[in-house]
Amino acid sequence: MKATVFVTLKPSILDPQGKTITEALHTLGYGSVRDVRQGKYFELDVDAADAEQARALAATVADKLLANPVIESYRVDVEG
Amino acid sequence: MKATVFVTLKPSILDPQGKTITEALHTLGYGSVRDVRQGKYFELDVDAADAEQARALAATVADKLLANPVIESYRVDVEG
Amino acid sequence: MSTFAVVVFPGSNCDHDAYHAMKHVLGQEARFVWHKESSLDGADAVILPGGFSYGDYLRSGAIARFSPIMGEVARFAAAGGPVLGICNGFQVLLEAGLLPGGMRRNRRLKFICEHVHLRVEQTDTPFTRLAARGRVLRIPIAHGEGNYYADPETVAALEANRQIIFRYTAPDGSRDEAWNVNGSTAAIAGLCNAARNVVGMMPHPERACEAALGSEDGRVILESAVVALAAAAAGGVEQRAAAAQP
Amino acid sequence: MIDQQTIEAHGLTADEYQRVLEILGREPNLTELGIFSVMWSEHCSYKSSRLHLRKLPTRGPRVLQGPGENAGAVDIGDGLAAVFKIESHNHPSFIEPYQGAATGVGGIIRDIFTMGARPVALLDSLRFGSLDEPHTRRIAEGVVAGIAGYGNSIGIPTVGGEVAFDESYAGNPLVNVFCLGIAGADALILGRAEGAGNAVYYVGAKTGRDGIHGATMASAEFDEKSEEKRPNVQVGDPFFEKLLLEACLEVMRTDALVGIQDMGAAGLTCSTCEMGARGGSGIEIDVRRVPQRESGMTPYEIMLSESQERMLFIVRPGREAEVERIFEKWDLHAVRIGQVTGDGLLRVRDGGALVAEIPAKALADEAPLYDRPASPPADLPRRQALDPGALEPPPPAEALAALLSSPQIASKRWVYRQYDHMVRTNTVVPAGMGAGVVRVKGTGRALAFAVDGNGRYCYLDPYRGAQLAVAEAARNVACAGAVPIGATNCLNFGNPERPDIMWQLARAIDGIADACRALEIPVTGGNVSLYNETDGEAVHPTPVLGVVGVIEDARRVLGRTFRRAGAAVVLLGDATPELGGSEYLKRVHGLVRGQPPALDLERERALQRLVAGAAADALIESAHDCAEGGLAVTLAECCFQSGGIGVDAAISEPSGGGDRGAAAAALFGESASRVVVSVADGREGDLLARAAEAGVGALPIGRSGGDRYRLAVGGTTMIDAAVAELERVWERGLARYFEDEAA
Ligand SMILES: Nc1ncnc2c1ncn2[C@@H]1O[C@H](COP(=O)(O)OP(=O)(O)O)[C@@H](O)[C@H]1O
Ligand SMILES: [Mg+2]
Repeated sequence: MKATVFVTLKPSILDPQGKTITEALHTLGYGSVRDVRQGKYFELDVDAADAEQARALAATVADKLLANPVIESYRVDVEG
Repeated sequence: MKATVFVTLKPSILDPQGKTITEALHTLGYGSVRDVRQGKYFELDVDAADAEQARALAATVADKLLANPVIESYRVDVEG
Repeated sequence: MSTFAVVVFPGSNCDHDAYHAMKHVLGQEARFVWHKESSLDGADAVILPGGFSYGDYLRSGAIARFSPIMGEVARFAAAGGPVLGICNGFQVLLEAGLLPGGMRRNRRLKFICEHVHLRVEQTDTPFTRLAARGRVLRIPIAHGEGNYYADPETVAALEANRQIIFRYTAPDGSRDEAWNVNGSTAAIAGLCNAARNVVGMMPHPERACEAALGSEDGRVILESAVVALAAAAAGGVEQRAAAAQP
Repeated sequence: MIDQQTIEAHGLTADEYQRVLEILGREPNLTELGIFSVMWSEHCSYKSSRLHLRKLPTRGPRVLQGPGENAGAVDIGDGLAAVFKIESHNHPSFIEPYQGAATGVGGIIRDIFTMGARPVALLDSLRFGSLDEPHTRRIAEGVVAGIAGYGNSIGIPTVGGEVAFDESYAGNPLVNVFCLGIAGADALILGRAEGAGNAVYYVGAKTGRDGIHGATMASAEFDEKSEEKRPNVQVGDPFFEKLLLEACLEVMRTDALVGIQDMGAAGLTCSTCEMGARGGSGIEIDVRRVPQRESGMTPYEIMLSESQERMLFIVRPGREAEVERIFEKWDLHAVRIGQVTGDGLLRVRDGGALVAEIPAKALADEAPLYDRPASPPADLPRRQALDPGALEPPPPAEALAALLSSPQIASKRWVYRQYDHMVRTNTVVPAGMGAGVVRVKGTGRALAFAVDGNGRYCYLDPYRGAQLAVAEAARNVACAGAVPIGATNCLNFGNPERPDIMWQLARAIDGIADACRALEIPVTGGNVSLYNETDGEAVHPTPVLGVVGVIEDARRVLGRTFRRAGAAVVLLGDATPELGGSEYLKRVHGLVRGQPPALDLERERALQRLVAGAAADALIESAHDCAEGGLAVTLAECCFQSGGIGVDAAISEPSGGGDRGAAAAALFGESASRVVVSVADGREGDLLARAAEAGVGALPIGRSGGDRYRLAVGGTTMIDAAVAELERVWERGLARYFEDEAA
């Protein structure tokens, strides 16, 4: 089963990556892109009986390893 | 309007980050996570008349900057 | 004496090192060229130095390729002028499409700074003509994203055209995956374009030009360029492209 | 209105609040209260340590700038100054190891270039809990990656450092970073606001709500509630700081600046008020003009934000356009946010409204000062009691293997391999081979520097432990061939409101003061980090000393490893049989007990001069100080990374007679003031003569060569092992916690 974990910096935290990309896009003439924030995501291929179990596993793994709750928040999506 | 660009290494390319995370999870006892692939995503806040325009802009920007077509592929999502 | 243009992106940090090696160690003319400029001002060779051109949070070299100077670098390269991309400079050349392939993060994800062993695979480029084929050079690397990737067809083409210039090897020059420090495809540490005048490499020859720094093996790379340019100058400026041919 | 609860929430005591009322002659508003609270936090005001810090010797013929500015500076000849300082980022690194450590690097680098110096090297001093704990491994990985991430990107080499492990740091790691820069001796720039009417500029990253109350957080111990304070962690942007660095150095070359100050802890508050106070002037700013990253920020938030990568500077009249142009070149926008005034007030406006008005000097200089009660910990006698005769020592070869595989002693390659230690092409001693040494291009000189500290020694005796830290840092520098000329320090302690902790702090400062005076090394600055505790458990008292030395002829630089086979090996200095506080006791017997090694500062000084002089005259080819693990480990380290050169050495019967405890002390005891050198061909006689003249013990103990490590005591071979085998154990000792063999 596939679960996806999306991790982003919390809204109030500085995102240097997004900031640099935004500035680069403005320099390149894409002023209509007002702002960019960058995140990461993880596609997990998990052994799970059902979607609920897959979701729970993904959330545990996100808490443990994939996200740092101090500066990041995450969201889990389960497909199928 | 918000458009999201998802970028991953092409499936045929070994993903060192995903591999390292998979190994770490196995060490931590999460053997039921069979495989992990890591990608990044970009939330763009764009000035666009409609979803189509937003999508087109996001795709252009992805082609130009956000993804490297030699090793990565991308997908665009427009919300609202 | 030849003039080497060292391109300075805002986050370049080996620009001074390249300048120092060319000017103070090899006694050549060296000049910084700010990335916002649009002329190389008659330089004979171009060095894209190491560093983190734009912070490289997105991908190394991804933003730098749009700098105004890069159009000029591409024109210079197309005209056969020698261009050397070192570390981040190599990444910029890949992103700019002046060399094939792309970079991933190091196999173990960690940044690695240490001396490695490189085998010289080809000598008919302006940056290797003084080196003996098969010679093993001890030169430092310092990167987090140096895991070179090219698809199998590209690698086959690189092999066929003899474009793989340096490989990571054991100290005795033998190929061994354990010595492929960052996991690069085919242990590629450096390569050239089809015309052979544009060379990109992850290791830092400018850090290995003085005994006081622990190795002088990098000199042969930079001295090759000096000799290639001198030969070209002797043969007439128009034949600069011929500098690549031994 | 300001109620009791609000005052407490700001960490101000009733007495302190009373003083606020006196200074203002009225009640503060919330913004003013916030300003007082951060300025008077332990972190910014040094209220518990200031009284004691005055004892440090800060003057010397080479001192160009002592404590009080952003960093200290010493004259290194050729019209140049070495500008250096050390800073802690302990609390943030526990909460978010990567970013906490990264922003710590960013902060200390700003301190250095603010002085007009180009930063040329970093060192790190790290303390973690036991690596057997997965959580500690994660912290260590994050911290090292964070230092690498910031330092590598900005392009300043991390050329050395130290790392140690002890359970006392499990809930409170220490992350201290030292930075050194080079400036023209007459071009140092100071952080002061002068000249009424001069423009006050803000440049750098936009202000967000980061780290609000970060400074007060760094001044309160951890408990479960700290979880809630977490969003205060900041994210560093090394690329942006690189722009700031280059732009500032370019502006400073123009002499258009009156003063400059970085916004570190307590952000805009601290920088405005300190610049005003130092310059004896007033300063007025409008927070509305401060570039903001988030919407709806209040003046309180703007004044207290600790967003990274920001600077405040004062421009000479008429030079504004020139300065703005240079920043534009680097894609930075300098914004005028106020002006210098003549009335001595820090005045903050929000557009038209006046939101704070405080006498700058009183705020900065009249912060509370505490002479806190101090008394030794009740269990000190128990800690210091040790009966070595009662120990059952294992075979020496086994003990050596245990020590070499201890992460404390093992190779630190796993750490420094992640640091770009070569960028700028000045690093003339490879990482991991001793002190950090960088050459100074354009001169024949090199600078050597080291950071050292031993929390275990200080736990057993803070006075002597601190002295030993000074001695070891200076000795490491001398072993590179340098003459020590200046020091900085970072004092990492627990809660100073506890008398036993306060006693440790006071004793440690006394120790540093006495040692620096005796060794003639002035202290030019430093940092104090208190409240390093978790749930009432303090870390070992850990003063970390950074010492800087000059090598007149860079070609005479020494590393610690043997350079050839057949060199005479000489042990300089004298050993007393002692095991107190040693890594051997901890590792082999699980004990942290006894008295730390005795230290005679006069002998230490003579030894250091002898080593530096012998290096300068090329009498010796390598030098390595005997520290953790004693002579046995030191000799092994002389063989490691040498390409497999072995050693055959013998020392005489230890004075304690034949008992096995005495043999262990001879092999693994950590007697201070000892250095193992390998001697240049044919110069042994010269070296011994010089040592005799200097009154330093010098004992020829053997020769380098072969591929085995042999060490005999009193005619009995204690250890005979293949160097390659020992080196493998030593190489894996730390790395094994993080990566499998294949990596
Ligand atoms: N955290 C670190 N960062 C960088 N280099 C380190 C670190 N820890 C240790 N090293 C390097 O490893 C070597 C050995 O360190 P250490 O055992 O503390 O040396 P010494 O006993 O000479 O003080 C030194 O060259 C030191 O600079
Ligand atoms: Mg040490």
